[in-house]
Amino acid sequence: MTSHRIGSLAAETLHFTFDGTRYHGRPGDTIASALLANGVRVVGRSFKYHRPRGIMGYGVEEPNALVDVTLNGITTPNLRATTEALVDGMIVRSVNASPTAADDRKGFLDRFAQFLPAGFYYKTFIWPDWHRFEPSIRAMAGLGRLDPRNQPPAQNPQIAAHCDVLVIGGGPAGLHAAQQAMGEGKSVMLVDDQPVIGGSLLSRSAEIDGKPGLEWAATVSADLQANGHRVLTDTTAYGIYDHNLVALWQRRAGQSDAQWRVRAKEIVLAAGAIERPLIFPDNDRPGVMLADAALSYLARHKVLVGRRIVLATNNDRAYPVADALRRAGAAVTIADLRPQASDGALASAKIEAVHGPKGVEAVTISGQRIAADSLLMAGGLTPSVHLYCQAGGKLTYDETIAAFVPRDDLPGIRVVGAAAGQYALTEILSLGGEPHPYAIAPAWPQRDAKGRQWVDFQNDVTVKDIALAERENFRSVEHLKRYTTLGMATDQGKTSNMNGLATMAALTGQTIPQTGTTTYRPPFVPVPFGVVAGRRRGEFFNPVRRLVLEREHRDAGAVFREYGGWLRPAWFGGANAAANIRREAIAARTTVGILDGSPLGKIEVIGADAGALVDYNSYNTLSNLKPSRIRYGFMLTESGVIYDDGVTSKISDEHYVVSCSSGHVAGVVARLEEWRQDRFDPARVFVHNSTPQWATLTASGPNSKALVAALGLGVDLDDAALPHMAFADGQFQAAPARVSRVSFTGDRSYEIAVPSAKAASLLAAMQEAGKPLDAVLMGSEALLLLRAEKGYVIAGKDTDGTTMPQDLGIIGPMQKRQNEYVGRRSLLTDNAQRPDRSHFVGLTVEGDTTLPVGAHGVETLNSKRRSIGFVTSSYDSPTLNRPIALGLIERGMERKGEVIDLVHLGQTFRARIAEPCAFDPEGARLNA
Amino acid sequence: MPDFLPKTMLDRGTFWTPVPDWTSARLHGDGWSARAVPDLHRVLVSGNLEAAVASLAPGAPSIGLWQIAEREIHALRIGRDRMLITSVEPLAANPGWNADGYAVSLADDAYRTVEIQGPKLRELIAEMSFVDLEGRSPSAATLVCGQPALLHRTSPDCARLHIEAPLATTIWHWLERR
Amino acid sequence: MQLFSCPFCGPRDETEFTFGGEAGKERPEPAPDVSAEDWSKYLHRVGNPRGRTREIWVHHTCGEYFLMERDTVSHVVAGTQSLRGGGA
Amino acid sequence: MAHSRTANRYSALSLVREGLRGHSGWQQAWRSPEPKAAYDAVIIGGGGQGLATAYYLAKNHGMTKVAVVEKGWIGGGNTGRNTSTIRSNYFYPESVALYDYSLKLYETLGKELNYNIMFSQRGVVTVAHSDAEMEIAARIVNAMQINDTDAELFSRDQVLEKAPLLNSGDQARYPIFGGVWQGRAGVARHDAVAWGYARAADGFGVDIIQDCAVTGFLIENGRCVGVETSKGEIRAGAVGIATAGNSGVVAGMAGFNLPIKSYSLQAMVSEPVKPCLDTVVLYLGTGTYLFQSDKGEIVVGGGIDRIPSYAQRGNPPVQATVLSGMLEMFPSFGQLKMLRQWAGVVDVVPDSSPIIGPSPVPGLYLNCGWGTGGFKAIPAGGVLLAHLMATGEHHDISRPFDLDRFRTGRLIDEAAGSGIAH
Repeated sequence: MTSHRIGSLAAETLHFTFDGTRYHGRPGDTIASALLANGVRVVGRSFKYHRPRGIMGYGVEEPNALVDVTLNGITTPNLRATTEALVDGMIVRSVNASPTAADDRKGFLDRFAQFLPAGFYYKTFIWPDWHRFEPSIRAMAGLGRLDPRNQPPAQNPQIAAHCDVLVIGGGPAGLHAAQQAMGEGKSVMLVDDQPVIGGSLLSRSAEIDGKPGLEWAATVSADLQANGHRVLTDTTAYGIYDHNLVALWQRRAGQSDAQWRVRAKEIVLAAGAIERPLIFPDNDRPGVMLADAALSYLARHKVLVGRRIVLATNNDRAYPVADALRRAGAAVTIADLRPQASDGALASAKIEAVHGPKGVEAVTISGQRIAADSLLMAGGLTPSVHLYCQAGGKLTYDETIAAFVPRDDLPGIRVVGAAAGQYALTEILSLGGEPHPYAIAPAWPQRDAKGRQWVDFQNDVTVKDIALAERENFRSVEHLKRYTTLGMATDQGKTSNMNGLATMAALTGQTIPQTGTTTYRPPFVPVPFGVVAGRRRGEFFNPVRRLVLEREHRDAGAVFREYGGWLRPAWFGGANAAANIRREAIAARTTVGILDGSPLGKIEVIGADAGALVDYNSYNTLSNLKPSRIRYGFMLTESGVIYDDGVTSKISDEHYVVSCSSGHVAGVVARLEEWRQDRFDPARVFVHNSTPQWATLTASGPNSKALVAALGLGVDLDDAALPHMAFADGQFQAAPARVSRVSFTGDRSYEIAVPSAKAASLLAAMQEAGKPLDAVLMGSEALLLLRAEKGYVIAGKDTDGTTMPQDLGIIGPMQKRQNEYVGRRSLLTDNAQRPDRSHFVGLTVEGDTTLPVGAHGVETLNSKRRSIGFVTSSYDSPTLNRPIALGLIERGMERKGEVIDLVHLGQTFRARIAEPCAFDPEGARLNA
Repeated sequence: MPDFLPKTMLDRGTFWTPVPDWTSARLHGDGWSARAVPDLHRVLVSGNLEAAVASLAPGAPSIGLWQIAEREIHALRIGRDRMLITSVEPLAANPGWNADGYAVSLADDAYRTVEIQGPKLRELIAEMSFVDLEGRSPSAATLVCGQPALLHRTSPDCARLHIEAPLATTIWHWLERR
Repeated sequence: MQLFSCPFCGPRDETEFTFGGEAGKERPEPAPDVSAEDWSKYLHRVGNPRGRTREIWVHHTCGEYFLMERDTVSHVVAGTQSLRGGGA
Repeated sequence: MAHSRTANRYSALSLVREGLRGHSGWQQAWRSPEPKAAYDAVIIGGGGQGLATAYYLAKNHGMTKVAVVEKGWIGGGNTGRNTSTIRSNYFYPESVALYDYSLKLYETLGKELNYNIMFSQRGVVTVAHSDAEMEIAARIVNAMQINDTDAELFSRDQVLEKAPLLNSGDQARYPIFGGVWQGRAGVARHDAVAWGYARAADGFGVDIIQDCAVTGFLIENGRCVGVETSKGEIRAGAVGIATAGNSGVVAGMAGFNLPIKSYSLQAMVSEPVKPCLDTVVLYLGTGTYLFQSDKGEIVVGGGIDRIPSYAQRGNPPVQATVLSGMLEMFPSFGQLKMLRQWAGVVDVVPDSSPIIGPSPVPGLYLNCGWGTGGFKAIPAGGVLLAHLMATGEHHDISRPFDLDRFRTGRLIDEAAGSGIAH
């Protein structure tokens, strides 16, 4: 064993397996720290070459240690071992390896690496066909394995927060900023992605305000919370969006993860920095690790990553790491790449080879082979500028620290600490005094680099791949990234981007700033889809509107469907749809059907200019109606297309009720409101959506008058007093009740609107009154059928997004109206006047075959078929005892009587073009 | 009807949780409780709001977002020229156009009112709406669980949501499953 | 998520708003006197500026249509104004 | 092919040969020349459409004195940002003629360009959730069959056979009733399409000029005779605009407006997983569509953001909508994480169909207005713009897509006809 836990093993109380072998860990471990504590070296395989890989980092930067974890029988793929807390009973499996990471069957692929350079797949698999190769390539690709049984419930809350200052990062810089803001009386929110506040203080010792660093951090955190400020640990700020909205991913013990959406007046980015790997041959061997990571495993988990360690560095930050490792009992050789090295370190060290395919055994440094079990890399720090760049910040290259740092603060965003390139506590805390030495000497790969040197570990991008990209002119950083896949792995290039840029710069002879940087896009770390999606799932995803009578309908045996955004009874009486719909339709023709029509829009237009507004919004003039009268009409779009149809009731010159189809209520209100504010005097006309206030129950059929009469609404139902297309106001149980004679079935009908609270009583009264009249409850499907028998159009079903009123044969207003209305000019365009427009017609089939909806009329010209329209509605009419259909057919109105061919999924039908109205064309039944 | 129609999915009533019995709807969460407020009277008024308040609800205060309404009759402000007058007593309102320049519609049943109270009220609301409660917006209208609603308080720890009646079930179920 | 300031309600999240079109369009009428070209321009042609733009928006929770000046690249909102005068 | 220079031929053999000598023999995929003073044709925009236009000018019309002027890096606009779906499941014959022609060209494009564009014809299924939507699906399938492209009306079982992980239970917000299937549809590697065309065009001698922004037009006697760029004036016999997302801005430089509004369209990918989804799936109910890339990532897209914008970034509300839609479709994808998220700027036209044809300025031609669907039309768009630029006349396929349709009102609005937005 190489890496191991220091001291007593008594605390190793958690059990887990990795690739089938049992191990132990302790509370506070991550999967990675536990694997290291058990001396596990190979934890996975690289994406392309299946190279054995070990743990390289400590946190989100980790490229190698991805695992599938099974807990309680449910597997989650692609978890990062370095950030996933160890839980008792975990079954951990390496990804991209079979049967185990240590003995992966596909390990042989590495021997073919020379034939699989960057972008090799663009150059081959062209013949005979990509499709031949794709399945096996797909099977090779992918990391972890999806578990079909793992279906996380939609329980992730999305939480809004507002504060004065949001501090991202709980290290010394972030804590300092939070402390200051609190002192200024501002409300503060501090977030950190680790389980414990402290940042670098968790692994590097320091003294602040006379206290040990960690104690100071705990005190500041406690102070913040005691003063009512929020401190969130295990919380990652993953994205900054427009207007400085910050999205956080919070991992909550025992609860679902949460998304926070934070709006702060000021954002302080104190996200720290990530150590860079060094580039040398075989730098991807298991046992090659970042120096900072080794220090963190030691300080936070008492795990020493090796006994004989080589520490390669190009800066001074590595020296305290070496000291700490030595104190813990390791033999450490410092290989300093710089010409000047401190006592005991090798100077001008050149790492020439790393030996040991499944774990470091020795390192050749400047020609000398040194036995070692670990090789640590300290290549300098890369500030975590992701969020700053997401917010549009521009970077500048700082030669002295060999890193890109934020150029300027952004409005409302300040970057502090290591994220801003300030690495010394003195600098961070504005303490004055000498900063700790850093003295980095960049060690970028050179043009003549030999051997395979990894830049992107997960995606297997080497210096040679970058050289190939350069040779082939994929020199722009974005081309480099896309061609080689550099930085596109699940670690999003946290350890590779800077080295990749520097390599390209060296190859092209440009400077690093000239080479440029790639775009930083959210999220900073991969975030569970469920956290981004939130709870708006299932019933909360596009929720339907509910009828006030839903409970009553359920009790009456309704089968529900969604119509126009409402949950409505489709029919009553259970599963046999066809029979029940037929039964209801027959009753509505022979006795009386009762329908809940509440979703139908009731939009009040009120005010001195009410008539002008409803006229402007309508194809038909409405203001010349007499009070208590109703008119049917269309609303058009400005493009002249039928938007909706419906009836408008005139109560007085200052008061109209516009009805519209249930799915169009919001749209019609918006249209009226827009024109009211934009075209009319907004003090003289108002629009109220009163749809939810009223419940509307319709009685339709020959017995409807008798039924309504029995309700005793106080309305004179005599046809002279209340003719078709008129309404009268009465009362039901001391509440207002409006009785309107409109019909969507073609039979005598009465719509009774009462306040919703009275709906249940009204329904009960109607059912009671209906008993002797053989009344039935009727759902939407029967209504749709009945209106089709009458050839009544349903906007959006029997019309499409091109249908204009003249296509329904309604040309009066277009020819006669003198004033402006919405869509008027569009009725005069070339297109509107085209002779070959599709018209709304009936289609009569010969025989008893019902036409399929969606079947197209066809015409064959020079043996080429052409669609001449399609069937929009089709039923087996119980009233007529034959099939009926409606459709939009080219020049249909001029071709009435003509027989056309229709096709549906290869079948051919024949039908005669007819009037849309198949039943009672004289309309006698409206008053029957 | 196509023969491959899945019979189990025919009735969408099985997918949608039935509407609650609003007369007795009550919920108890961790640090909060909710109930439906029955028997409130409401009228929707647009136009000359001053004249309307003077006539329909003399002295009723205009209540904006998250604002505390102390009286039992108040004018919940929706927009520049629109408000919902809410009262425990019936309101004597004539629907239609008033010569003083305002429009009136009956709205007793157009909304359902859900009252939520308790020490964890704010935490709960923060999951229901992204709006800045302290923003002193003069309009009580905002989005709650993605649906339009009027949001105000009657005391520091007691909020009321007035939701268009057909959408209230969604918000109630949201609370039920939190 | 953008934050727009309704001239009446104050700052609210973008989800409460709907884009209504470019500001400053005049509807050509009466219809019989309007050329096909002019009608097409009114219906379809838009400035679509990259940068500062003036637009009509509606705050649908309160129903207000208003004017907004903003930048289509940076998304910075310069200001909003009620169609009836009076700023945010 | 009349290559002006000797290019590497890509094949398994050449890959092995180069592998044995350290890949030192690969040539530039395309050169980076300085612009010449004049060309026969200049195309603004080095995306798929622009590069394809250059290629077809050379291949179909023998024009090789051609330059493509790109303000950034080629393929960096919507070509490199889209979700790479290729299909021709359209309703109107005009649309099918365009998109099916494109699909046919895609079917042989890898071989033609000697570049593996990884066109994977794994099929697209558009899922319907009610009887009413099944009727619309039938309307579309019948239209497609009449217009001679492949389409099937799928039953619920057929849909589930193609995508077994779909939410098939009673507790699905959007139950599966069936759908529209187009088996020839699929996905391709978007970058490869741009690079393949670039390499082939360069092989004909076309100059691809990157980092060269067009700042204005040279207009003489009312005719466009070239462009002003950050690298100087370039004169041209014909100028083509293929700058999706920026078409309105470029048109503005030439002094006219287009019926185009720019919006962001976002997309997201998951971390890679082993194969679990073999087709492209779109739900009418959620508006979310997705597929699994060859690398194993789930690639997800949905509707456009609702705010006109040139900012190439997404916003959380639409993300939440698209992803909650995805989880409604595939509840098990809730175990995956969002790895990357980005946005492109798309040209949105009133009828959501492209604008191809002469501009109001003689000598200047348009290829724009592709909305969210330009990638699938790259080969056809290239052929059509090349035809216009070389002959000054419409190709039969492009004629209905002329700008003039907004004056006549004869729009090609797929959503209007089929009830489904494309």
